[in-house]
Amino acid sequence: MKNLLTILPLLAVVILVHYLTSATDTMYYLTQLTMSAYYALLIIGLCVLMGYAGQISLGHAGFFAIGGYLSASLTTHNLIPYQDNALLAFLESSGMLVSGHDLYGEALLVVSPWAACLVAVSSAAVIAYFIGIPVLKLKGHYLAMATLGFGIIIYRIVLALEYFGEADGISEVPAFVLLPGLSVSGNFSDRVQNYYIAWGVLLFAMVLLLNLIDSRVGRALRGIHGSEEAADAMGVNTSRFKLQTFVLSAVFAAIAGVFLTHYNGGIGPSEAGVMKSVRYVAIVAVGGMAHLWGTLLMGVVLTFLSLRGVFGSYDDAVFGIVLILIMLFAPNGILSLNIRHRIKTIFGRGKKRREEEV
Amino acid sequence: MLKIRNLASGYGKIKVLKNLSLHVDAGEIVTIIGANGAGKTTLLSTIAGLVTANSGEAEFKGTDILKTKAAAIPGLGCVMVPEGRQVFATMTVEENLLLGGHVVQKQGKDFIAGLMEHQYELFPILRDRKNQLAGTLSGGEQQMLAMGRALMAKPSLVMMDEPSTGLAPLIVREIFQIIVRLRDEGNTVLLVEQNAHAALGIADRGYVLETGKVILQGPAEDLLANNDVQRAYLGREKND
Amino acid sequence: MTIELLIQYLMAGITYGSIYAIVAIGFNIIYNTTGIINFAQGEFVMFGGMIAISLLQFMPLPLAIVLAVLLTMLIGALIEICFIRWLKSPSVLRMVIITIGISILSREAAVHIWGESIRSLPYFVGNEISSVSVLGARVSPQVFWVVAACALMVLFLGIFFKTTSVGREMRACASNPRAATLCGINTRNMVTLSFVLSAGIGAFAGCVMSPITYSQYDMGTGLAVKGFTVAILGGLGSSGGAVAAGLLLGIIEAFSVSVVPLAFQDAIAIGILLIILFVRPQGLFGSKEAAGLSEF
Amino acid sequence: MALLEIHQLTKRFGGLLAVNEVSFQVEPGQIKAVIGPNGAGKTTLFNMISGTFPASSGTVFFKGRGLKGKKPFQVATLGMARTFQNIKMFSGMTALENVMVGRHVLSKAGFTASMFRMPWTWKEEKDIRGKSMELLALLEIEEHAHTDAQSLAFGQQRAVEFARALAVEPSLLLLDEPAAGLNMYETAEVARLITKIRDFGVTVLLVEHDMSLVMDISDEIVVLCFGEKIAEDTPASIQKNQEVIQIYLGEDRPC
Repeated sequence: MKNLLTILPLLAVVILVHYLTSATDTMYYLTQLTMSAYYALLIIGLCVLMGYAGQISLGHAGFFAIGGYLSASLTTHNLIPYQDNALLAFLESSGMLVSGHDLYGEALLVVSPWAACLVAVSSAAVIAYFIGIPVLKLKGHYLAMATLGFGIIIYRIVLALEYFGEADGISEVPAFVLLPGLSVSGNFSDRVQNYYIAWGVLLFAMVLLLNLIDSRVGRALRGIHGSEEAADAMGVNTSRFKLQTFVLSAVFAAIAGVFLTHYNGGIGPSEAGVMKSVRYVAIVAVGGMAHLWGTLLMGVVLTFLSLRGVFGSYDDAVFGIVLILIMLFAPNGILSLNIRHRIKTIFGRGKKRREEEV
Repeated sequence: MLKIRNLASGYGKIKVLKNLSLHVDAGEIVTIIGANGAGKTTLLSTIAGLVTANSGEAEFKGTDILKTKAAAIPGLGCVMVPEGRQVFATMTVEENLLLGGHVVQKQGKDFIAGLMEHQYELFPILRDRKNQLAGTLSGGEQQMLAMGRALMAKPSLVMMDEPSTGLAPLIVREIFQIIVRLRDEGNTVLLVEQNAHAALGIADRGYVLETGKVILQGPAEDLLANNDVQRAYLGREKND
Repeated sequence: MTIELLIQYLMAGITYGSIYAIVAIGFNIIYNTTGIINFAQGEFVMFGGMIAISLLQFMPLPLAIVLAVLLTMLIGALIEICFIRWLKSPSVLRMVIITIGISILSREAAVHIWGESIRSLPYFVGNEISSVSVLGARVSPQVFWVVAACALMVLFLGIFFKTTSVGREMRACASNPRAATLCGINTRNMVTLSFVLSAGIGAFAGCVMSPITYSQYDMGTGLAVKGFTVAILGGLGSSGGAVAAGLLLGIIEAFSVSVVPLAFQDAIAIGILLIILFVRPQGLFGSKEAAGLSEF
Repeated sequence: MALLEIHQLTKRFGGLLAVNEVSFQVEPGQIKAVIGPNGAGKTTLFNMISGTFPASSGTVFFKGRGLKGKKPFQVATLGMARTFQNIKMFSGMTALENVMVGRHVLSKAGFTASMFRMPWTWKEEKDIRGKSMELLALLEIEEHAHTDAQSLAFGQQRAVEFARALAVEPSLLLLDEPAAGLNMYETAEVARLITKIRDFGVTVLLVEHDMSLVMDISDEIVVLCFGEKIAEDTPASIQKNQEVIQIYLGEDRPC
């Protein structure tokens, strides 16, 4: 309940921004804000992995790409040639496929976005699980390199396979109809609707993670980060918790990939690039690692600025510099510099009150 | 030779030493005894420059060593033999000794060779092990190597951190005999020990450290006879 | 497969393998003295090649290479002094992120200086089509330059670390930095030196490989991953292991071209890396005993 | 039946015999101490019992069950908790939260239940919180419940660590040098807390250097020297044991 309440001011801000843009005739900002929200979704998931479970991942763009690419390819590849296949017939009868016509009026049979989304996200989860078992045994540099290696493999695969459109990526991804009248798409007319969908998803995810952090599981994770040995001695199955967090953050990344791909109507190999993964890690670091609010704020602000092209051709360089400066001068995140304390007292007040009731 | 006044030191937020004062005169063995966590190692590390002091003064032969960089302190003639025999495990015994002579390198090859010869005399076992990797030596041999390495700097003050840790009684006896010999050869020794009885047995003076403060000091015999020392470190009352 | 083709693949493997080995040795030098894996190691290679190509307009090739190596060493020193030297016991995560940041910055600097075009140094001897016959196979003479450079470097480092007092002091810092300080060795300077050395070695590699593999602003990351793979495979810190592992990986890659599409070549190297990390983190050639002796 | 049975436990590190064929038992309700000079193998022994690393040979039985191959978290689940020589607080968490982690094995909310705040977890959370406060009260530090654990004084951290270990509701509590870094007054406090814990129904096995603490509170003492058990007896007899006096207490003056 408490975490629902802390979200409310943010919800108010979201609505306020909508009215401000509409009043000042700058509604085009909503497009980038929508995209930022999806990137922030990935980033807060990574925040729990890095900041709370203490595991770095330089391969999260890989999970984003798994979500985006699977969803995109399943919803665009025409299955008409395989129509006679028994499995396909079963899928069609169970409503997992949709038929229609492409631009040239040819018959089209593709997987429905809902089914594709499920396949994409669960694939990411399964891959994360099997990659995570060996990878999370590693520490420090080894873990960083192994996850980086995973990211590069995914990048190579999407770049090399014709099924994933090679260097061109996949375009013309259809809208994702969540509910009748509510769809994730890049249509101009759906812009406001999509802004609220994206922020709704992000805020919901935020509530879930805030709940998680302040629970038995969250305490165990923070314990692992504080002292793995002591957490182990308290009966915390550290490897299982790390693995579950890894899978959770991969699922967040995949969901972000699915939604953003449908919103953009396509996905390209750059989304799987190493630079993207590094950027996500940078934002988590800037936000203060174990600091969901800081990460959320920085995730939205930095991706928004980057998407608006504020940094021009120095985009990557800006992230590089930000990364270095933060790590050199404020390894606890930018909020640690001055306002973090104040934010803590604001959001910490509710917590104290409740503890006093006990 | 070494004067410490009101020293406070520690790691980050944790203050280990509080307001500690002591002094070591030339030619004596001074021992500092105390339980685990009393701050003995922190004290030596602060003098050696590995830990930065928060406040206080420390003067070695007239130089303010709190303002001196760790790597420059051995050059002044103040060396530390760290706890746990931190030898260069992947390098040979001879290389270890050569590295110990880093600060006197300028004195020329012959000077270094002479010093090496002296260490081999003091610790004959090291001569036999000259070309062996230090990591393959036994605990006692590693302790001797660590001492030999420190002596290669031709120090006037040798600080030793728990040389008896993890060594068999016979070896400890041998090490302590060498410490006495060092003193007899004109060196000054600051010895930190948990093995209170043995340390006080060879020392001229002693300090008892507890939670970062000196709680007792005096000639070694007086401390040995002290009731509190008996109880805390030997586990019994004097009149038991 | 004909014998000529076999040798062709083998020579290609040895060429790339030598390059990977040199990059891996660069990793090892810094890792040995600091315990840091420098994610920007690949950028040293890039800088070496790119600077030499630019300098070539003004001076003959040998001079350009020497100057490029020296300039890259200077860059290495600057990086260490600006970003690493004054940090007090930073966490591994912090170091990883900082070196990644340095790698990004180097790359961005390169793209703004040299653009995205692919360049290369000329062949040291002959040109693209000149070749030497080895058991019937045609092999470019540049291959021998690469192999010789690799051999020379290993030899030079071996002598440097074994016989010189500076080399000994660097090894002491690697073995036990605390004890090294207690011996009066300035460990900070040794760290700077290790960055200078590994930058120089990387730059030299960047020059000799440039005629064959070309140079581009973004070549660093791929090379770094390969180099790291080789460093791990050979056992972190071991030069001999790095050479053996480098040749092994190079040859595997070269022969894999006949089996899988070129695009998956990297995936193979990384696949090997992951398997090694999971099964034998001390590397193929690193022994557990030695790993137990060293303190890092 | 003994609560803990250690049988011929041995640990080799390379060529070094850190612990050599040590056997002893801990009976329910006892405070038993293991003493010995630095490097005698005490902490190694502890780490083998708690599963931190495997024994080279020998066995540990806890409540009649062999602990071979069990990881620390599994050992904790069986009802054996431990503290550490250099207190390992969970940084960035309050004293209360530290203790709440100790309730981990006795609660079960997983990722999904926690994220969605399932109604059944509400009661669990409340119980965890209540029980943890009780333990903080038992160890007389409840007024520091909401303080960042790492900013507490050393002695208070020690008490939080005890509370955290007790939150596991262990039948056996392993204490690794509980008096390390404490002054005489604080050591006496810790001694009092340890007897209080025993009276609370928890068997205690401690490794300690401070003789005054060990002699005052333990029922039985095991003396280790260079990895070998050289004596096992009541404090009074240990103090009179010639071999112990000679080897451990340092009567044997080298010069």
